Amino acid sequence: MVKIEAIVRPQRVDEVKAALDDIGVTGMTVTEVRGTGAQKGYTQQYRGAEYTVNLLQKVKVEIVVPESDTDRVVKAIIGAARTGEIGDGKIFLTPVLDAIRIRTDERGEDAL
Amino acid sequence: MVKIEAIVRPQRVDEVKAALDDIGVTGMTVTEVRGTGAQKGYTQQYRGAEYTVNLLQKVKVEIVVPESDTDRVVKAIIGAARTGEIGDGKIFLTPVLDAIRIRTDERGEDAL
Amino acid sequence: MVKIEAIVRPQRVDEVKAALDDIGVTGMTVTEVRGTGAQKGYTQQYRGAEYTVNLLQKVKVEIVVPESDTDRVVKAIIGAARTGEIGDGKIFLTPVLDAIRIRTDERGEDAL
Amino acid sequence: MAGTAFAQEAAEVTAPAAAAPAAANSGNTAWILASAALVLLMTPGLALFYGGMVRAKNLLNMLMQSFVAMAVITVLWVLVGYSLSFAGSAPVFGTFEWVGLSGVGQAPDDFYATSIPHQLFMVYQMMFAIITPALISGAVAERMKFSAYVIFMAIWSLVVYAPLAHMVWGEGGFLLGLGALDFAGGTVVHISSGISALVLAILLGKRKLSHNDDTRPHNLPMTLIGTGLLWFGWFGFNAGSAVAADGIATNAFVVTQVAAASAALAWMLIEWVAFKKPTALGFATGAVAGLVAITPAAGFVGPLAAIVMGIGVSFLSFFAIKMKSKLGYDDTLDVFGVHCVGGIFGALATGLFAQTSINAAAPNGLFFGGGAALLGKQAVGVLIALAIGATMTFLIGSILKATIGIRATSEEEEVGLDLTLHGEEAYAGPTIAVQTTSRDAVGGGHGATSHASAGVVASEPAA
Amino acid sequence: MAGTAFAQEAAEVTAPAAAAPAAANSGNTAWILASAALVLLMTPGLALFYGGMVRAKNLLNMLMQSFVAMAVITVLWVLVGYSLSFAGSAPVFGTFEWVGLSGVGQAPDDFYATSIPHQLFMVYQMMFAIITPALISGAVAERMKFSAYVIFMAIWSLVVYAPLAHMVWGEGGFLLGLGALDFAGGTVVHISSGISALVLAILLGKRKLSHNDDTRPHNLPMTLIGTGLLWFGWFGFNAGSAVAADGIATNAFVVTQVAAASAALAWMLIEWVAFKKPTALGFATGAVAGLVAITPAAGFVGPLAAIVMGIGVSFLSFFAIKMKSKLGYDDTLDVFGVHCVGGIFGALATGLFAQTSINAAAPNGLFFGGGAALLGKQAVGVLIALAIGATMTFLIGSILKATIGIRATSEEEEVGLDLTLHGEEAYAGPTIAVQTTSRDAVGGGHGATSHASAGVVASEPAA
Amino acid sequence: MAGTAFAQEAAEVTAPAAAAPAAANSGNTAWILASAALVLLMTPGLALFYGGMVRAKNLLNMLMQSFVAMAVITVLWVLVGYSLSFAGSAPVFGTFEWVGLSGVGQAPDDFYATSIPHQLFMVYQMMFAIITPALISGAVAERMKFSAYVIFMAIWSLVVYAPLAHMVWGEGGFLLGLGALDFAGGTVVHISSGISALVLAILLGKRKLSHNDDTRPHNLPMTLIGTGLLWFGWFGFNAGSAVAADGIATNAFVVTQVAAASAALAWMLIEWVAFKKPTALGFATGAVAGLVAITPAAGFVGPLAAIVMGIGVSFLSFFAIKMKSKLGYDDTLDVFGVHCVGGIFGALATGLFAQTSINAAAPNGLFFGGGAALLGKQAVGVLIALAIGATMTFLIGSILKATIGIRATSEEEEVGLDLTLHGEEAYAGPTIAVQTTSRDAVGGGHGATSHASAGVVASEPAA
Ligand SMILES: Nc1ncnc2c1ncn2[C@@H]1O[C@H](COP(=O)(O)OP(=O)(O)O)[C@@H](O)[C@H]1O
Ligand SMILES: Nc1ncnc2c1ncn2[C@@H]1O[C@H](COP(=O)(O)OP(=O)(O)O)[C@@H](O)[C@H]1O
Ligand SMILES: Nc1ncnc2c1ncn2[C@@H]1O[C@H](COP(=O)(O)OP(=O)(O)O)[C@@H](O)[C@H]1O
Repeated sequence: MVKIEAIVRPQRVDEVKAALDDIGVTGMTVTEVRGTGAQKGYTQQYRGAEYTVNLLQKVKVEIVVPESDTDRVVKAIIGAARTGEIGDGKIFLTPVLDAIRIRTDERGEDAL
Repeated sequence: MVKIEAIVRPQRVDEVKAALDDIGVTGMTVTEVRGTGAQKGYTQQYRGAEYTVNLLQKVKVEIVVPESDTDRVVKAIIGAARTGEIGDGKIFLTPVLDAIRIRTDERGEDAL
Repeated sequence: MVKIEAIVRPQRVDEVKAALDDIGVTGMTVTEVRGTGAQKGYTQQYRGAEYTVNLLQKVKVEIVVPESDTDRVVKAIIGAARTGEIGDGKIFLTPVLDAIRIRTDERGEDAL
Repeated sequence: MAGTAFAQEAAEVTAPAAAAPAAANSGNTAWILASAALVLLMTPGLALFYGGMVRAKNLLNMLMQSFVAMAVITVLWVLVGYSLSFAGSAPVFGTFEWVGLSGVGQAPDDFYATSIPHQLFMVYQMMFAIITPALISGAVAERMKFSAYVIFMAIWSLVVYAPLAHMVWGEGGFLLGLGALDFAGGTVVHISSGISALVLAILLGKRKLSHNDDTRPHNLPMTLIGTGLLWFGWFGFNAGSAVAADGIATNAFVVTQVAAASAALAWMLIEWVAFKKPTALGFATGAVAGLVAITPAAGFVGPLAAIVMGIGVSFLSFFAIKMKSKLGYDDTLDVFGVHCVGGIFGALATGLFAQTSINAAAPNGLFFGGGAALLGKQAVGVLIALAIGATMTFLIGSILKATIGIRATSEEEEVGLDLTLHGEEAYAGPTIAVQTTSRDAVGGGHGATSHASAGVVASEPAA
Repeated sequence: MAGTAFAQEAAEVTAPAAAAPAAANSGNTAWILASAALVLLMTPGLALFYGGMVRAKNLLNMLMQSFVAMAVITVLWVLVGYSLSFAGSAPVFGTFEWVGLSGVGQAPDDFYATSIPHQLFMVYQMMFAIITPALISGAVAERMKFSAYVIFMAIWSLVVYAPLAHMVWGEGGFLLGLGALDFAGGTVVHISSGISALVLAILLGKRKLSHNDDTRPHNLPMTLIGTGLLWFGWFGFNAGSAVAADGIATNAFVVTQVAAASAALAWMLIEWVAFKKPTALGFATGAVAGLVAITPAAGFVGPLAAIVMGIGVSFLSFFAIKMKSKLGYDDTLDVFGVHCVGGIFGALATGLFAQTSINAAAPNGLFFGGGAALLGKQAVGVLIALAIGATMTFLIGSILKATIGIRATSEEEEVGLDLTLHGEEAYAGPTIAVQTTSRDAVGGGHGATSHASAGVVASEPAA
Repeated sequence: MAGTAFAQEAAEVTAPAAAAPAAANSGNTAWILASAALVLLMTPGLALFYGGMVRAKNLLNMLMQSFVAMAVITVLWVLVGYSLSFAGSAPVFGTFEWVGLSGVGQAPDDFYATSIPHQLFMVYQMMFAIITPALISGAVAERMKFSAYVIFMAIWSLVVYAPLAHMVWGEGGFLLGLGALDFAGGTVVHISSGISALVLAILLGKRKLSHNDDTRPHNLPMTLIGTGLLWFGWFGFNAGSAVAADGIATNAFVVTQVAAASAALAWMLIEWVAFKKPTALGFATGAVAGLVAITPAAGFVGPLAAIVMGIGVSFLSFFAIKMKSKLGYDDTLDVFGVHCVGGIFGALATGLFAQTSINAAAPNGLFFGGGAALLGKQAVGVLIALAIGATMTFLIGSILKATIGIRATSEEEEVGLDLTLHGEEAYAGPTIAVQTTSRDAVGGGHGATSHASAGVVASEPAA
């Protein structure tokens, strides 16, 4: 199994979720994160003091899938998350040794 | 080493932590997340407009352990987190290459 | 590629980020988490009822790097995050199978 | 304010000891000072009421749309607004006689303020002029350009609010002469802003929402705090409109409380039946709808009528809001459904429930043996307020749209108006660590910017 | 309100120019109008004070338990509550004479409101009737069924509050005749609600907490805002109870401020000594305890006595709350420890510190040479309030428990009452992305529901 | 308060029917009761205004620095503060005659309170004494030891506030005799606290910030709520200072509104031009600066002057704050830039814009044909306030620094003052799961502490 970890723009999470629903992937876990990379930050003025904010709001979407589904899911995420502007985010693929469904003790791909 | 990543119900985190304390596991990191899967969402009405909320509050508990402890810890988590209802969550096991204790530079299992 | 996952004190995130900037690493994702380990919790009194808080605020910093950069980055993080007191946190290294830049479809180390 | 001429006549009946026009009465002055402060507080209250309902990324913009009225309208009112609303005795427009408050001093005024300083009447009225355009902001939330909003509001105040206030409450005003009753602003405040809100929302167009954006209220406790402050301040709004601390003021106070309560209760019960869950937002919406409905009637109807009106307005507003989804306009926070619908209902219900025994200056309404005469006059008032509000808003809005533009860009809307229009975030924390660089000397000196790597340098401000 | 008869007699002493019963005094009317508004604001203030202390998942329910009193009790008061509390001149119960406010008009009343409109006295009293049952909600927080709460509150208002108010303040009232003093509601408001809170908390049973649930206050700044609003509103509560803007009102205002301050200070210092840390919650709790203690005494005791009372009540309440853990009942937010204990202390201390020189209508207390007579009468008042509150709450609570049930289900309690009973979340954000589907036309049209996969379809509402 | 002698003389002019000194006027009493409550509310308002600007980890400490003034100063004022400020008729210091409020009763006072109870004047003044030292807290935010803060504040109140109040407003006061005008506290409240804030901030030293710490305001909506409450309460502050509900009070009310509005508008426009973005924080800052500037002038200048003053103070304060980074002191929330600069400007501008036609007790200012005489007297007042504030703060601060220490430890500062000094967290949630152990019996019994593993046992408290 593979964990697909996508860092996307907050405004795109809904689209990503919808795209995954469309291809039948319903299990996922999302986390609010902040990220920095090539994307420029922005400045704010508070009483004339300037602040540069470089850690921008992003959302991490984690989906564990059977290895065979990886490409399909990655494609769906890219389709939904891409705006073409810097800051669209990354997808990281990491190995998963096993999965367990707490409710039933099911293991492996059955647990997904 | 293995990272045990459990997605559980928020109401069960305290129990999970207690169960891990009981078996002598004190190191862990928890994160608030939202998840979707087989569990049904719920609807809300705001001035008569209906909203369906499908991303439900969950908590992710991460524990890095020596491979040999994996089963014991997984069992403890399941014991504390299971309600038997859909939505109890998953446990994912992922490989860890190395661990470092920032304070001491200790590496490997000594760092846990 | 390797994912470097550092759990550090919230007060040290700025230093960590600066240290990474200094060695030319600009891509990272940070998450607010709570952690427990060897560090003692603290008590609070609310109307005379005592609460012991054992899950302390930490910040998780995730950086995916080419394997060759691992040591340099780890060293920079340790340098910035260490106070020498219990609770400085851990660094976990986990394998990454692939990385994709959503904006461009670039893969592997090019995507970082 | 509001129906002052009537209120004062009545006051003379119940308080025969009222001072001669030349001397202010300290009790009445005390109450109107307090009332003016209460009405001022309604605008921050409105800001919170609305603010809790938008998404966090647009919160400061929403709050500012109310607060800015406290700044802009105040200055405008002193310079020309008060004069255009109350000076002279023409049927439709005020004159320039009191521009810059010349002639508006500490002495009472024969027509508007027989027992309090004229300037006190002026500042009390100012508070109404402030909150009225701010009410509109709820309909244009989350997408309007801030500069256009400020300009719109200022013009609107002069071309919609001022003439309407003059017709309804001004010496020689056409609707006052006709005998249409509006105790504290059902037509002048609520119908006018409610219909304008609808028109402006349509001119602006819908928010750019994807089918699954989360537009739920981001902070309902904030909305409830706002509701509490609005309810509290509304006592100044309605009971202060007697321009005296007397029996009429008391009546207005009582029915304000009763209408708010019964409307909140009714809305809660409707939801309980319809959805099995009584919501906090429903309660708050009902309370405000009740307060709106009783506003024109407060000095004329009794507590039992207020119960009926409270229940009635909740049913009407509830279904008006339901209809929104069918009609497809994006009145973000239902200003039309609550203020316009509630205001119309209240104005007409005044024609049904008014009682001469409560206020000697008012004829009996339809249900108290007065026939349909008053009801007819009320309908005229409603229609005029609707007509002026709709046409003038359409005009101002269209001109602004064609010139400076009234809508934020898609990107501003998507990122959030707080960051893009105001350069701030509402909640910068509480604990997330964020890298920032400050030009502030504090903590500086040791290379505040040396760590800024090329790729992340933010655009330099114009300062 | 409160000790009105006394206050009025005294008022005549200090203000010989007081108007004949038939004419309202505009200054007094102004102050009671303002006071009524201030007391109304206390209920939202209480909502925030309590709301900050519960867990976020029960916040809206907590807030609604206060707000709903503003709706339900208002309507009830107009229909029957005021009459049952103040009409007639029987020793224990009011009559039905003033049902629907018939006979309660703009003219003053010979007994209750000699210098303000009778209706103003009625609405001022209404605000007390609203907040009193809302006080109870703190004890039943986080687990009571909302429907049962609403019904309980309504019945309680008629069978506990009304007779008690009549006995203490009503014409011919038994405790009034006896000479027991209660200036602004120590027995009627605080002891009655405090003891009822305890009984209802016990009937309900403890919250279902696991040994390590986090029940810390979720938002102390909210509790502090609530404290500020309560303190502010309490000036209307206590100083308004003089039913005049006079020397007695001033005395009540001063001692209210002084008692709140000294109690807050004392609580802070107790904590500083005991735990090395002065907490914000301790400060807030102390302030409220001081306000409670001074309530029955406000028109009768001087500022130095107020300092002593403030310090005394903080010690008592602090240890009463400490005892809770030993006794094992779950009075969630310590309504008993603060309101009942504080109310009893205040009532008895009135018997110690009352001074005829402050209020001609009051005898001197024990410490001012008046002997123990007043203290004895105060004790009678306390016992009666305790007895009525405890027995009637036990009765109503038990009947409701046996019929519709008073407790939320375990699942509702675990998930949180906001989502399960009200169908809402307090904080939906600020930034977490949540998938939602709205029937709202906005952004709809392009398949708003087409993405809902089988497993995640939510249950359809009854709408 | 404030210029009471003047105000009263003037009051006699505009209200010839004012009662003989022996009898209180119910209308005036009503307004000052309301005003005292309004001014009390400003302190929680200030707490929120400041609280929103600090980091979440120091929020409760920031709030407590204001709230604690409500406790400490109240008790102090009753015991000695009022006497030291107002008793006797010496030029600089008050006497001990009114210690413990002996002699301060319900009857009016010939000098201070001719138409209201003397005790009401006392408690109204108390509210000013409360908020003044609390203003200082903004400058020392996020790093001062709480115990040292409390002690500093108490001493400061007696050695800075009391003599200054006596000189400016007290019978026989030196500046009063000189003819320097300060209607509601420009010198006594704002200059004194503003200069003291600067001195104490310098004594304390800068916060320990790393070059990239995020010190942005954590909750601007909280700051806006605070702004709303401050604005609302300021009507009591300024218009109440007429000590009557009359024409002067009305004038003060009007110019307060106008100055706040024009300053907020001006600040917003300055930012719009300078940074392209009008911020909410800028609006709030401008509004407060306007309120500060009009405070000394409120009973003496007209609405058009108030517009000029509002615009002027925003320019001045804006640039004063800009300068801070150059000068390198850490006045966290710009108390000097807003209150001291604004207070000086307002005091001097009174010398330019005062008009005898507005207040018979005031001479005409420079721009109204009165020459530079008044301006000179105003400058004397400013200098004295600056001198006393600076020297005494330096003395008290230095002594405390050398003895108990005034600064929190580095670790306390880094972790946050809430947790380390108060043992609490402002926001414990909303939903993060946290392991806690409570001694509370609720949910206990089944081994509440048995799971506490060795390494995580928290330090035991002293309880
Ligand atoms: N090396 C990295 N390790 C972890 N997260 C990264 C890394 N690089 C980028 N990210 C995450 O991806 C987000 C987007 O990256 P960015 O470089 O700004 O834009 P893009 O992906 O379009 O080139 C960042 O905000 C950060 O959260
Ligand atoms: N494939 C997946 N990848 C990542 N997280 C998942 C996946 N499936 C489920 N989850 C997480 O587990 C939670 C519970 O899953 P759900 O299917 O609702 O219940 P159950 O585990 O009882 O079958 C989800 O809310 C989500 O956070
Ligand atoms: N086994 C573990 N698995 C996951 N996270 C851990 C583990 N042990 C510690 N942590 C994280 O590291 C943080 C610091 O650990 P702690 O033991 O308190 O201090 P130190 O690292 O200095 O020994 C914890 O708060 C927790 O977030």
